[in-house]
Amino acid sequence: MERRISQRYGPFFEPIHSLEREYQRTRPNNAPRSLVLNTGTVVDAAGSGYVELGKTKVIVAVQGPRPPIRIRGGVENTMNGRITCEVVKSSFCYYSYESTRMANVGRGVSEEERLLSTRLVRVFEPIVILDKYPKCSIDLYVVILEDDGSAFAAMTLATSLALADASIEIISVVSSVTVAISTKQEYLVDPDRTESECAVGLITVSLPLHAAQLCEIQHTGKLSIQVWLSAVQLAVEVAQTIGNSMCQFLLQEMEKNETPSLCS
Amino acid sequence: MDKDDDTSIFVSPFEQEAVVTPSIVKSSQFVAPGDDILSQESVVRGHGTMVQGTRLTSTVAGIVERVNKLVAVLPIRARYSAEVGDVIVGRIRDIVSRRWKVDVNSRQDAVLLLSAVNLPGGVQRRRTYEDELKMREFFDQDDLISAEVQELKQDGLIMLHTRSLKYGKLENGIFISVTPQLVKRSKKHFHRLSCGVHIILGDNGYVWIYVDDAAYGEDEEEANFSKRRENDKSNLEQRLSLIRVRNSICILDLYFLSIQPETIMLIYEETIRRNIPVQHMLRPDIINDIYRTVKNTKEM
Amino acid sequence: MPREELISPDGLRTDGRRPLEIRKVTCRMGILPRADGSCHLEMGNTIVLATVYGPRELSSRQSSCGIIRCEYSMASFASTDRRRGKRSDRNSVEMASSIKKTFENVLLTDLFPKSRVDIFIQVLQADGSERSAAINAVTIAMVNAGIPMKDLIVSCSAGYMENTTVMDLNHVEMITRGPQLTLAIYASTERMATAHLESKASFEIFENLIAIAKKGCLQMFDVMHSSIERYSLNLIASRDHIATFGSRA
Amino acid sequence: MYAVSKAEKAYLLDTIETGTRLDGRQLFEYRPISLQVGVLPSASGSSRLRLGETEVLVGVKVEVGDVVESSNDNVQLLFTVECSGSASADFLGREAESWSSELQNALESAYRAANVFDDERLSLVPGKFCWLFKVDILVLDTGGNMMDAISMATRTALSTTLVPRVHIVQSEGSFELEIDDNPDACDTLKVEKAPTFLTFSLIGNHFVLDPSIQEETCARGKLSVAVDANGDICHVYSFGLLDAVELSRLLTIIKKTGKVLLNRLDECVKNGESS
Amino acid sequence: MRDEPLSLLEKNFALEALQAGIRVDGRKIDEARLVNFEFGSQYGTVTVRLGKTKVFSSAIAEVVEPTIDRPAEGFVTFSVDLSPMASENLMLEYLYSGRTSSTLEEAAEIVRFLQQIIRENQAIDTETLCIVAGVQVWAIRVDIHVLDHCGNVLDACCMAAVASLLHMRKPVVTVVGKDVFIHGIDEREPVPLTVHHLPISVSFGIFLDGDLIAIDPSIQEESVMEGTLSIAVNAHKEICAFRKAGGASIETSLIFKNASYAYLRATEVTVQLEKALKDTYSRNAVASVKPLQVETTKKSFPLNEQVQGVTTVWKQVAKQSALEDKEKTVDQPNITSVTNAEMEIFIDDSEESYTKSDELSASTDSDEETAPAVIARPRGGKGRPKSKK
Repeated sequence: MERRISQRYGPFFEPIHSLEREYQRTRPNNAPRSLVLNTGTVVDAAGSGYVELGKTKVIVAVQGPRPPIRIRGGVENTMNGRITCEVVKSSFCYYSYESTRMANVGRGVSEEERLLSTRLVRVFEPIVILDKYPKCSIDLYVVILEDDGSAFAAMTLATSLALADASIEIISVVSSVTVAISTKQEYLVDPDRTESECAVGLITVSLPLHAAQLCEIQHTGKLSIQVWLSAVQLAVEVAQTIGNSMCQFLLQEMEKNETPSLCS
Repeated sequence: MDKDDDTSIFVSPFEQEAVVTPSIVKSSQFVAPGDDILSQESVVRGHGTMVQGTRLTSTVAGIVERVNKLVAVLPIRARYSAEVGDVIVGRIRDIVSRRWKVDVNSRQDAVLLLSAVNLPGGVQRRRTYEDELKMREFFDQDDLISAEVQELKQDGLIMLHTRSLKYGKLENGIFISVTPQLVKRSKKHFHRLSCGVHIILGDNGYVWIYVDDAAYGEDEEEANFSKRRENDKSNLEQRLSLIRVRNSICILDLYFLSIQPETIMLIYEETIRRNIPVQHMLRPDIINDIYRTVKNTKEM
Repeated sequence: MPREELISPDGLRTDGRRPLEIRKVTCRMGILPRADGSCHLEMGNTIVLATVYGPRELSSRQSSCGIIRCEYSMASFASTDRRRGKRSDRNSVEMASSIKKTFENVLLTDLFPKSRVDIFIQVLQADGSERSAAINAVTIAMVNAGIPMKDLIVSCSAGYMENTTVMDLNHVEMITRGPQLTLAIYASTERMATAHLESKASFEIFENLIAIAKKGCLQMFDVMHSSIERYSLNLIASRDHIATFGSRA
Repeated sequence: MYAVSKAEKAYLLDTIETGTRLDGRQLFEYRPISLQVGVLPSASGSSRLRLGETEVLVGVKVEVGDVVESSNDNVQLLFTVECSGSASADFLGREAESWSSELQNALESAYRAANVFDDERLSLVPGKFCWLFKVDILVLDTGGNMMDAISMATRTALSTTLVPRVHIVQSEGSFELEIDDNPDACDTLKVEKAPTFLTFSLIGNHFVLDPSIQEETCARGKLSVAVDANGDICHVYSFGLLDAVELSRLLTIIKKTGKVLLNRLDECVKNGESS
Repeated sequence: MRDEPLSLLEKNFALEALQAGIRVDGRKIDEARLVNFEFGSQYGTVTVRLGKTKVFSSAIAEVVEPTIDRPAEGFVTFSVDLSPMASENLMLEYLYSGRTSSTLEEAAEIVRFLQQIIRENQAIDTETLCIVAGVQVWAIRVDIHVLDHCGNVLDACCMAAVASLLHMRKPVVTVVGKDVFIHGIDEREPVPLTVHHLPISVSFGIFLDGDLIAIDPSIQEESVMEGTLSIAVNAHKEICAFRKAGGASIETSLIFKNASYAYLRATEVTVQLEKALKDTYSRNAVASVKPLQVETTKKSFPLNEQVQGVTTVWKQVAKQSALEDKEKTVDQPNITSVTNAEMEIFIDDSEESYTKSDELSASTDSDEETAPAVIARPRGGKGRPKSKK
């Protein structure tokens, strides 16, 4: 478990100057990258979702509800349904210098992957109506094909799609977005990898679309409360837009699927 | 910042070991495991003793108790060891075929058979298969119950029963666990304290502090909830005194003081007298103060 | 490599003790309220925390007598060179298994069938004689948990260096690789429960080591017994005191 | 696993509705904290902290290390969170692992963001040697709200850590470090910037500060925020459905409470040292 | 190997027999089982039989970096494989009693004991294992496999480890400047390790609540005994290790009696070990005249040695094919006793179709001078001898 976190301790958020100089954001600060949504990517799964946020690409497959494959020892109240999650980062999703260090093939579940899966389960536990699936397990399998920043947001979106695709009862579609605060105190919506690394603060917010509530917030970096709150505010607004387009997409998909049955 | 915030965080250095001046324990003999128990010949050896060659030795740390020829050593702190007729508070740990396994703070889980509970509609009714399926509805996993020890099996297995109206599922209260040796076995386990709070002092060291449900009548559960919510204001007083009882028991347990209705009320009243708000009762400095006062009360 | 002398001309050791003197032993019992028994034992600068849970339900397995499990681990900050004494490393496993076997025989396991007792030992600071400290701490934790046992097990180490036999070794004395023995005995019968000899010793030295370690054990016993007694009498006094008051009121 | 019956949970929820908790605390109140520093003579800095029933022990070791990769840091921090056997008895293997890595990660992230040791005095040879602070956290008892207990204990342990003076000898382009052997020639670390965590559990519709293990079991969400003495946010993690409006209200409370908490801790350490 | 876990009746019988002063297998209380050392054809391999208990051990030398604390010392490491293969029923018993980890524990204890008696007692001179201080040292790895678990595995393992170390040879090494040459077996006869003394472990079973102590318990007795007492003694009458891990308590006075028993037994075993070793050498001397004896070896495997047999045969075949290529060009002084380390170099060389003369001429390559110091890696086959210009 011991890990040198401090490889870039301290100035982790210190601007990587060369990168910053070369880098030029090509779209408005408050616009997310181009979003590609798809469902049914994985045929064998009960439901699946695919999301592209710029270069970040994530596939999520849902299996279940089904009886839990393994119940770890001990007495456990299994009356309620439960969500399990497995996140895998593809070995080629690491960029540049990191790739050599982190993508050692044949490793077990890395700490990062484990944390991501814990987070994803926590986002969806209040969203999925687990009472409806007693003694069942809903298993999420996530593959991050490419990580160019905002991977967790993409994961959340893809999981929403997959759950909807699997017709699992949820209280609402969950939308998610990452906002970075740059050294110039700009709010950069949906930052890519370079922007994330140069940021002084990085906030990921997930929220259910049809309730005025938040599912999950993760923030790293040092900010004053005011700045932080307005960043969250912005994230919520953008997430709602993204969520709406996701809903539209789902409706379209549904119509598409229904047409043949109507014809026949 | 205002004053309230100031007191809301209490940081203190670690308390040194609570120094209690040991009053001399008279007419009793302290033994640790392996120590000889001085005795005349022809004694009957009881719990906590063993014969090693020609010596009679203790197996636990405690005071030698002699009743006629019976010599026993009762451990000062240990897990609960059951006796028939004990009233206990237990937590359902598991449900297996036709029986509940109940955690009673003992060396193994106690067993409550489906045939040992009162079922709705007729005391002497046969236990059907439907009853077996409905076991979770009577007592679900993690539920707290009060029960009585019916029988001890050869290997120490504890059999419980709840065949009386006073036993059964516990609701509307707080649970707290204390050292079982602090609860003296007595005839009465269900107490109504003078402050209006009810407690069940389980012989196994599990204590249930509650308000009597009779006040609400036997309404539907949901109606009960909404009614409770309406009564929130008047309720708060009651809740606070419940919590004060809980914290009093905590203090007693912490200082290894005997837990009886009288002693609970002693602490309870002392904190009221000193105007200690209920949330500060567990602060180390205040506990210490209360303890000193209580101790001095006796010596006066 | 020349070492500084371990025994001064006056016959004093590096920490100022005489050869046949144990370090200052202090122990506190019942410090973790959620455990059945716990003991925080300091032998000089060696600090060990032993926790005992049980006897408690043994899930699913049948056994005619109780089962004991033991886990030994060293905190990463325990020694001067920061090393992680994982619970699974070989030395810890060996230590745990040896302690488990020591207590399997002294606990009256047939009194708690189908139950188990869990022992957890955490070395917080290692300054020699960790094995002894662990055994002593577990004994006290067992007493604290009220688990019936035949006798108190007390342990002490002894070593031979510079023509002197000394007891209760500290870290400096331990790394000399001289003959050293960790002995655990039953306090009242003085029978040997556990013994480990490290490095070779002639028969005479060995005999001597055993005798000295035994003396050390008995010194240790005095300290342990009196702290158990003090602790217990405190509790009894406390309990009975207010009980009489209660009944009078 | 900590067990709570339905009836207990219902009573807990109702009581929290009335603004009180089952141990008598108000919603935004900490349990009493007991603190002890310098508990481990062999460590450079150490502390033991008890928060209600939660108890942790922290040892800090100071070393000089090589700089890994290109970085200009004076200090590298290494955190490990370990659960002692006695505390982990109730945990199941893998869960305990992910649980401790989560704590570790949050702590790392907060300290990194707060840039705690941006101190000239700690400078060695930039790009070549740096200080290595190894912070080992041992959880002795788990009684809820591990995060806050760990962050408080870490901060106090660091605040009592002694860093030896080092003389840098430069010869032929290579550096040699001479560490002052004199035990008095040590500097204490400055930890004003070190953050502390404040954790809330979301029970029913209310947030409660410093949840006990029972409250954690009944909670449907959590909010954990790291703040420094200025009230700046260094790390946030929350899950469970919560109202956005509630968030800003909580943040003001966090700012205020955080400041008091940090003051109290510092005072206690100071008093402990002087006595 | 016994077929069934012991019944209560059998256990009681064993106990009663002990009480009466005899043991189930007919021995007396203070009578140990017969020991038999059988050295393998390779250096460092030995099979030890203690009654029916059978243990196979092999020692291998590797070149590694030394530790920072002791730059001028090599080291000896041990591994003990106590797989269920040794005794299926043992495993079953473990499963029934829910002590699956016991196997691990037992192996850990044996390894710890071995470390203690051999490493910490300096039975092997670790300083002579140094090649270049701070850079390269020999690491001797002793792998012990318990083939048949019929009681008192600890003693058998210790004897096997000691015998292995005594039998093994390490290749000769010459250091010229910064270059390290590891000489193949064809060049220089490998040398034995410097063994200071031979610690022999003798274990006793404790019965009847510590009142009866019997030497060398069999598996049947192990299931009824209440603890063990292991004493490692060498011929100089020094106690190298003493271990009593829990179990029934015993009178301290008994220990000295047992220590003298242990000493008697240890001298006996030492004599036997030395004799066995001598026999092997004389046999090997004969063997070297008739280099190929694969067929006979194959035949001589008894059935119950199958597991060991397969691997040995395989090695023999590999060696044979290697030898056949070499035979004509290389004068092989001692074919049947090549260490594992040497073996691989040997095979490698043949694969690369080197001959000795090739090698010598090839080593005058032009880039030899600029090449970095040869890093000796005998197992990788890269450590083939090179000579300087």
